[in-house]
Amino acid sequence: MSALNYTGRALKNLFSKPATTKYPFEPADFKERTRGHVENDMDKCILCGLCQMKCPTGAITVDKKEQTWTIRPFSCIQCRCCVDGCPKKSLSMGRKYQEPGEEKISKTFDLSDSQKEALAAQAKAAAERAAAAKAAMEAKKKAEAEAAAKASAE
Amino acid sequence: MLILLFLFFFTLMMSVVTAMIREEKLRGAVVITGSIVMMIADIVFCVWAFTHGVSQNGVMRFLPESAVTETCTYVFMAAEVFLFLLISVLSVKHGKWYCILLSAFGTFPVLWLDVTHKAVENLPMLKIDDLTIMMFMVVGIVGGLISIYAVGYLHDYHIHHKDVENRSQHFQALLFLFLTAMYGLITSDALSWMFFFWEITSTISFLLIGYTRKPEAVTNSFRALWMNLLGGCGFMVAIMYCALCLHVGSITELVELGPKAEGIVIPVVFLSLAAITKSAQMPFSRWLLGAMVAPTPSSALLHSATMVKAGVYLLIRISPLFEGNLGGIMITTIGGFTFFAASLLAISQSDGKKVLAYSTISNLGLITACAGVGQPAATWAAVMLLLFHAVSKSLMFLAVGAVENATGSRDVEDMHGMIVKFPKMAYVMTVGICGMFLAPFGMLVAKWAALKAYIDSNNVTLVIFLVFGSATTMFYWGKWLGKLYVVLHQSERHRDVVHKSEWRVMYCLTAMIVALCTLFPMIGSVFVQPVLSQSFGKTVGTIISENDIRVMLMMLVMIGLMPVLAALLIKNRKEKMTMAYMSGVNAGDDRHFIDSVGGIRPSYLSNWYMEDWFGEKKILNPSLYLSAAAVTIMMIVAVGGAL
Amino acid sequence: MKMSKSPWLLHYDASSCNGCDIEVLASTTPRYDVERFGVINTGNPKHADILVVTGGVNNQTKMVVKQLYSQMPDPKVVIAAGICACDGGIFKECYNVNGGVDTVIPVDIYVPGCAVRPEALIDGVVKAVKLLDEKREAMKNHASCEVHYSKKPEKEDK
Amino acid sequence: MGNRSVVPFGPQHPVLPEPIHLDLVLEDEKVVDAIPSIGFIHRGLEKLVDKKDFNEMVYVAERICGICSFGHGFGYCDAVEHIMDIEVPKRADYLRTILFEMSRMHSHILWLGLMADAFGFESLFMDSWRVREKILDMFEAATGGRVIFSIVKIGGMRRDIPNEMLSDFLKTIDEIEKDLEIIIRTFLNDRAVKSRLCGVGVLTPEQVEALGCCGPYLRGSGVRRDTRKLGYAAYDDIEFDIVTSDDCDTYGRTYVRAMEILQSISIIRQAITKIPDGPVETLVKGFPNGEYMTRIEQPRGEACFYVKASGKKFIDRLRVRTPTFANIPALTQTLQGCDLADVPILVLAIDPCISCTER
Amino acid sequence: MNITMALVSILIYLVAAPVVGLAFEGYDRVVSARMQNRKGPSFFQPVYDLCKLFQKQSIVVNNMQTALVLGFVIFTIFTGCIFFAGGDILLVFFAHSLADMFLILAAYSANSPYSSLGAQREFMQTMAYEPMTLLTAIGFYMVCGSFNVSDVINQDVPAIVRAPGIFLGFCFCLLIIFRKSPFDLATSHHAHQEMVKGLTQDLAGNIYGLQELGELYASVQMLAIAGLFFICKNPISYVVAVVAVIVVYFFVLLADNIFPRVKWEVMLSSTWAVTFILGGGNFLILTMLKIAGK
Amino acid sequence: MERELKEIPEESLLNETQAIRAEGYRLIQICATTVKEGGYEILYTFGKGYDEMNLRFHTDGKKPVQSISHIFSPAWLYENEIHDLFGLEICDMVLDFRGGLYRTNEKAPFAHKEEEGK
Ligand code: SF4
Ligand code: SF4
Ligand code: SF4
Ligand code: SF4
Ligand code: SF4
Ligand code: SF4
Ligand code: SF4
Ligand code: SF4
Repeated sequence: MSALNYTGRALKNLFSKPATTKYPFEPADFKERTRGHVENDMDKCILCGLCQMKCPTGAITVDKKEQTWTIRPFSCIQCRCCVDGCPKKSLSMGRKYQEPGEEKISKTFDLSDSQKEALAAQAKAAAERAAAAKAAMEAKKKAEAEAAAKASAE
Repeated sequence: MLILLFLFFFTLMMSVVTAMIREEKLRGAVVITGSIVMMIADIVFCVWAFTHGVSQNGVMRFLPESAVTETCTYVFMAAEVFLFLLISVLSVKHGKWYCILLSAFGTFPVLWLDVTHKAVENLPMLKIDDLTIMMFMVVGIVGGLISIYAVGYLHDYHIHHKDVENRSQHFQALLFLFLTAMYGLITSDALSWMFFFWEITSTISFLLIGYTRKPEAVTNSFRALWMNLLGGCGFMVAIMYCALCLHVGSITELVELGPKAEGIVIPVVFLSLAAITKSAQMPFSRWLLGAMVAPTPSSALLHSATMVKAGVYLLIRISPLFEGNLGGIMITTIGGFTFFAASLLAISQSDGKKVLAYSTISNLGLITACAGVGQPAATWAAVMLLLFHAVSKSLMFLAVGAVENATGSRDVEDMHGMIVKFPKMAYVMTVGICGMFLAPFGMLVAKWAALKAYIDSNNVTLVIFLVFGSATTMFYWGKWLGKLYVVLHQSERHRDVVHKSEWRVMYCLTAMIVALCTLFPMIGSVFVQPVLSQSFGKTVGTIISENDIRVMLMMLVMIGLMPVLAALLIKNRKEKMTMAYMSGVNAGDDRHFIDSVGGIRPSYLSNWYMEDWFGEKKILNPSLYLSAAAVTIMMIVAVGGAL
Repeated sequence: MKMSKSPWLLHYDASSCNGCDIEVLASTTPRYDVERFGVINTGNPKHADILVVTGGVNNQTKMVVKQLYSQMPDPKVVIAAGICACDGGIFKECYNVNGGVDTVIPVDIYVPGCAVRPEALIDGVVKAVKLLDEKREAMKNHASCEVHYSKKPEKEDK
Repeated sequence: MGNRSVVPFGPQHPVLPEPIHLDLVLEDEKVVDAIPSIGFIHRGLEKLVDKKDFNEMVYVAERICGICSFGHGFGYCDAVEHIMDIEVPKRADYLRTILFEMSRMHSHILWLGLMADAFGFESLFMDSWRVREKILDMFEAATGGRVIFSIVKIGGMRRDIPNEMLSDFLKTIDEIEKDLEIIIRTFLNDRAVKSRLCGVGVLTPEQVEALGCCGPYLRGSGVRRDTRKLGYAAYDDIEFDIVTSDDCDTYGRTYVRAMEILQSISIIRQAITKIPDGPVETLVKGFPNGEYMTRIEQPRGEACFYVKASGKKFIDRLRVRTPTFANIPALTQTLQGCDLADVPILVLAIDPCISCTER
Repeated sequence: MNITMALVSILIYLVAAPVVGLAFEGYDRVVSARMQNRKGPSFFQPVYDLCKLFQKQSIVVNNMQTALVLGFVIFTIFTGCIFFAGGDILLVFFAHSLADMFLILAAYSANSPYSSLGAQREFMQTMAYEPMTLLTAIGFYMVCGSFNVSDVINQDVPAIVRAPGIFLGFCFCLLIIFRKSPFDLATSHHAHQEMVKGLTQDLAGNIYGLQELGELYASVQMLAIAGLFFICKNPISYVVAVVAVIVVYFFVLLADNIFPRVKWEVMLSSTWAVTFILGGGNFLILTMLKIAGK
Repeated sequence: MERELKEIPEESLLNETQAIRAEGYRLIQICATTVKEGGYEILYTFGKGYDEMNLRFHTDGKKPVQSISHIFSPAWLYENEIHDLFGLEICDMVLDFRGGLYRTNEKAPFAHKEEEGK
């Protein structure tokens, strides 16, 4: 049992440098892993919509028609789920947090032109492939039909 | 002189007349007219006495012709026997034998003294000086006002208390009889006469306490009786000793002997004993609390304004004899202690009348202590305290009584929100309460003077009692005052059932308090200082400096202006009204909140009473024992030393 | 003198998970010390200039938030701290979460984060404080006043 | 005597930054009765199992409470892992233990600070929270978040903590230990502080058991029980003694918490030295089917996670019984007869976390 | 002291007291923050705070509050005027409790549980420190033979020499009067109190500003009384007094940072014990000296 | 750690609980679950040291469930919660909030199982 235990610390604090950071007068220091906000490298995104599906708060919208990727930072809980799940590693976690604001903004990103082209090319290729497959299928069907017709004729 | 006789006999007659009138309306009218006449006579007498005799010689003493004295003495003796018989009959009826013994012990020796002519004769039986005049003012005006108040009060009282037999004509009669006795008491200079009136007041108090005839009332009345009779016995011993050993028969002569005279200590301590029982000092304080069962007018008149003052009046009369002897020490210690202990006890009370009772005891303690110092300055303070207390306290009693009739409760807690529910009453009470403890009102000024006097007389204990006691006093008055000022929005107003006459009386008293506060320097220098100079045989200087008085008058004016200022402010400001804070769960207004189970509950916070610290259970008995021990020891030492 | 130099803060937890609460509290402690900007954490709506709400609201806290807001003297600013307070966060689909604070009272500044970072909160306060000054200017022209008491007291209290 | 009054204490009240509400029945300053109401921050997150699949529920579980967020995420994962018979890699177990104990430290230091604040010792509060920041820094370095970590997942950890970082932690922990010395001394030895803690809220060992208390609240009354001894995560491999106190009052509870900070420091040291290398997660296949109840020792005491699933993506029922919930009956009991000035102290004595209590 | 002198010093008081009070509060804020290892607000923070309060909307719980708080401010200032005009110290304390009563009534009038509790506790605090303040006045009287400040400052030796116990006792009470830990029971600046803000709970906006202003005047007055112990004829003593007051205030701040808040029982009994022992003891010795001196 | 689960009929709840109490167990938790096939099951967990003992019964929710708060005093909290969230009547609780413990937006939100999926 003793009294006035804290006197020494209080006096010492008085004459030593305070533990307070200089923020906001100096930039804040974030750790390497700090989960601040979600970034999308629109060069890589393929608009697959996986992130939209996985996001537990529904903060991401992927619009395939308009070819945009939208995030509502005022809904994002920085769970990093989308980042981990992105098949193209197009998403990453930025260290800086979203600035506070007077409105709950949402951020929309257009697909980068190169990616648009790539996607278009892919889509075209896919379409061609599909067309080819269709054609093949139809040819096959036709062949079958013909074969059947032949058979029935016989 | 004639006026004095008129006053005396008129009051006596009033008593007889009211006792005979059954019809309530008529009696009310008679009482009111009678009281007014009495008050006028009283004032006329005071003015007369002041402008004649007193102002020139400082004092008037009457040495009636011996035939008159003789007659009076026989009348008194007869009355005393009658009193004894009355007490005996009642005591037998209620099985309280010891009262008879005490009464007999108090009555017969004095009778014996008179019958055997051992008493000192050819005395000036009566004496009128400034102090008497002051007491006349108090007794006459406060008494008259209370008698008027009682008319309306009793009417309502019996409406609310159907179980109590209506004996209001007796009540009224006893009040007048009491006033007569009081007049006698304060004009008497002869010890035996004073004793006679003293016993009468004791008996009347006893009868009034027992007014309701309920078991509790009876018990309390007998407690008051035996304590006062015990005091009477003390008085008797003092008279005997004065007559037989000192050969003096009046207070003036006794005081003239001076504090150093041989054997003087014995009558002094016995008179003090009488005084402290009458003034309900510890250890005899309990009767006064019990006395609160009586209807309020009697509490106001007997048990705060006048009768209990008889004790301290006696002490003030003999205060020069206290200087530097054991009697003085005993009185100051008991008084100081009572002041402190009773104010502590008052903290734990929520019954308005009990708070008032404890406060009365406490303030009487202060007066007692002042008188016991035996210094002019202290006695000045005592007289001022007596005056202020009488007026403020009777106002408070009347107000509480009126509240009780209007709302059915006299509990301080039930005065919650009075400022909205019953604003007139709240203002009246505010003046009464502030008068009791706040600067710049009267009581505080007097207390201040007392403090100064204690310091100057090097009385360390008293100073300590006083500083602690005034802190506790502030607490219990303050929280009462606070309750009145709670603003309960949209509460229903109490129906104002208080009679016009009662209001008038309370307004008068309120006005008197204000007047006294304004005029106290004048009262102090014109009335009180001369008496003291004369009885102490030295000139008494100014007690409170002019500068301070000026400052206090300024404060008074400022306080007076506060309501005006407030009214102006409220008119010209447009504040946003919001709800009181209740942790965010007000139920839509600021009188209710949503409780734990989702229901709606009224919000109300009671005052603190701290039974565990200041409760009667905790400190009443210890302080009674302590003071009883102190009184006993000091009396034994004093008497033993003197013999 | 500007009002912005002395923003006093009232914190209410409308239904947060504590994460944001402790960060609000942490911003008053030595490391972040918002008292540098004059912020005092008063517990009393009547002294507060800034209401910081954490967590989304439900029917039970709705009243409380409303009431605290109404007890604050103008000018006042509301900060919704944390994603829950902004739009209900991960709990917005819960049956007992109505959504963000803006479903009940007007929110001036949204501070995102789950949990909200003290730095973000400092930024939010700095923004809020500017609004205080603006609102003060606006207030000079009109004085609002409203009275709301229940019609009739139910019987006598006590 | 008409001096009983009911005072609404909370939900908005500065000594309760969390919205618990108490109806205090007062007699002067004495509390003669107290009725709690805890519905203010009920969200209904247990019902979210209908809307989030069993993997996503981890994020919800973490946000049951921001103070021991880690524990809740872990507890939920542990229950599901039991149902699915998943063997978690050893390294993940050790990481879980380390983070768990860091949570305990930060939670207890936070509590010490709040307690200091409740009895009006502002500088002590500030000092405790200054020290706590160092732990939060470690969290941020390891997981990227200061209070919500998002690092556990069913089947292990989402990220590894590199060994260099762990050895940095050891250094920070040494610093913290040094800083804590004076704080703990003031709490446990200062006469004035003791006068506010000793003899406040006394509950005998029998009473705490009957009231179903748990955690430091239980051990502060001399009952030796600590769910960590059940040996989940890596606790089996680590030596530690259960801290108890025979004071049975708020001082005892303070003592237990203060000593548990030091104990956590020792556990973290042991775990960091013993941690094996290897993977931190295993692949999870299929959906859970079955039921299980995990009991773990959160900073505030034993928490139970009951999971019932029937082989679908969405589990049937998640029920979390949190330590505060278990301690509330004891709180109501100790409040009866205390002083108003002790109410904050007694409320804090259970270290209330209303968020998880009401979920 | 003649009339002009008195008027001049009252004027100076009226103008300077808020400034001095704010300076002390700024000193308080900075030092407290540093003791807690924080950077803390600027020295001028109290000025900002006060200005802000006066710019806020006034919201009230009832119409009486404004008037009562105004009463508090007026009488507090008046109390100071008595003191600085060289008036009676005893009267200063009496007027002070009158002023306090207004504040308490304002709290009562709100009918909110926390205001009312604060009011009760304020009573308790007043009850705790009043004996000591009265003894302080008495101490001056014993030492200087007069209750008047004007006489006290014309002493040959400062009062502290003969009344050190009373001085210490008074400093002890300053902890209560300045609402510092361990005795900040009725209200507190940092509201981590079971009382929330107690006494000042339901004062808001500029009315709260008024109340703060009143408190500033009151605290300057109390510091002046503490300084009075050091003042004598010698002009240097004024400098000594200022330094002494700063030191006293520093110890008050230190106490604020190294003690938990106690309960009212402890406050009452410890304050009364200190009053009795230090105040009463000193007074007893002074009395004995006086008797011996005769 | 030992862990035991007993399925009991609803009527024998009080008897079983009484017996468990006599053996020196404490209450750990009470948990209600909505059963898809209809009705509810209520799981009582008791502990003694590190050991655990579970009782479970099924109720259709039509008639009130007996409170065990006379036997295990802290049960009132769990039972009130079950009453408010599941809408089950529970009789003879020592402290009955009558639905005021959780004042939820919708009454008895757990009473019905929602359709699965987001
Ligand atoms: S998951 Fe990745 S690739 Fe797919 S839409 Fe989202 S960001 Fe684009
Ligand atoms: S595997 Fe990925 S890309 Fe392929 S269909 Fe599934 S979600 Fe789409
Ligand atoms: S971090 Fe989480 S909340 Fe944010 S966008 Fe990604 S998945 Fe959604
Ligand atoms: S409602 Fe209006 S009139 Fe009634 S008390 Fe309140 S302010 Fe006064
Ligand atoms: S935003 Fe995140 S941390 Fe904050 S209250 Fe909501 S869930 Fe908790
Ligand atoms: S009652 Fe109406 S007009 Fe009057 S002050 Fe209130 S809002 Fe303004
Ligand atoms: S106990 Fe902790 S989490 Fe809860 S409100 Fe207080 S600081 Fe926040
Ligand atoms: S009580 Fe529960 S939610 Fe709160 S901190 Fe502890 S484990 Fe987390």
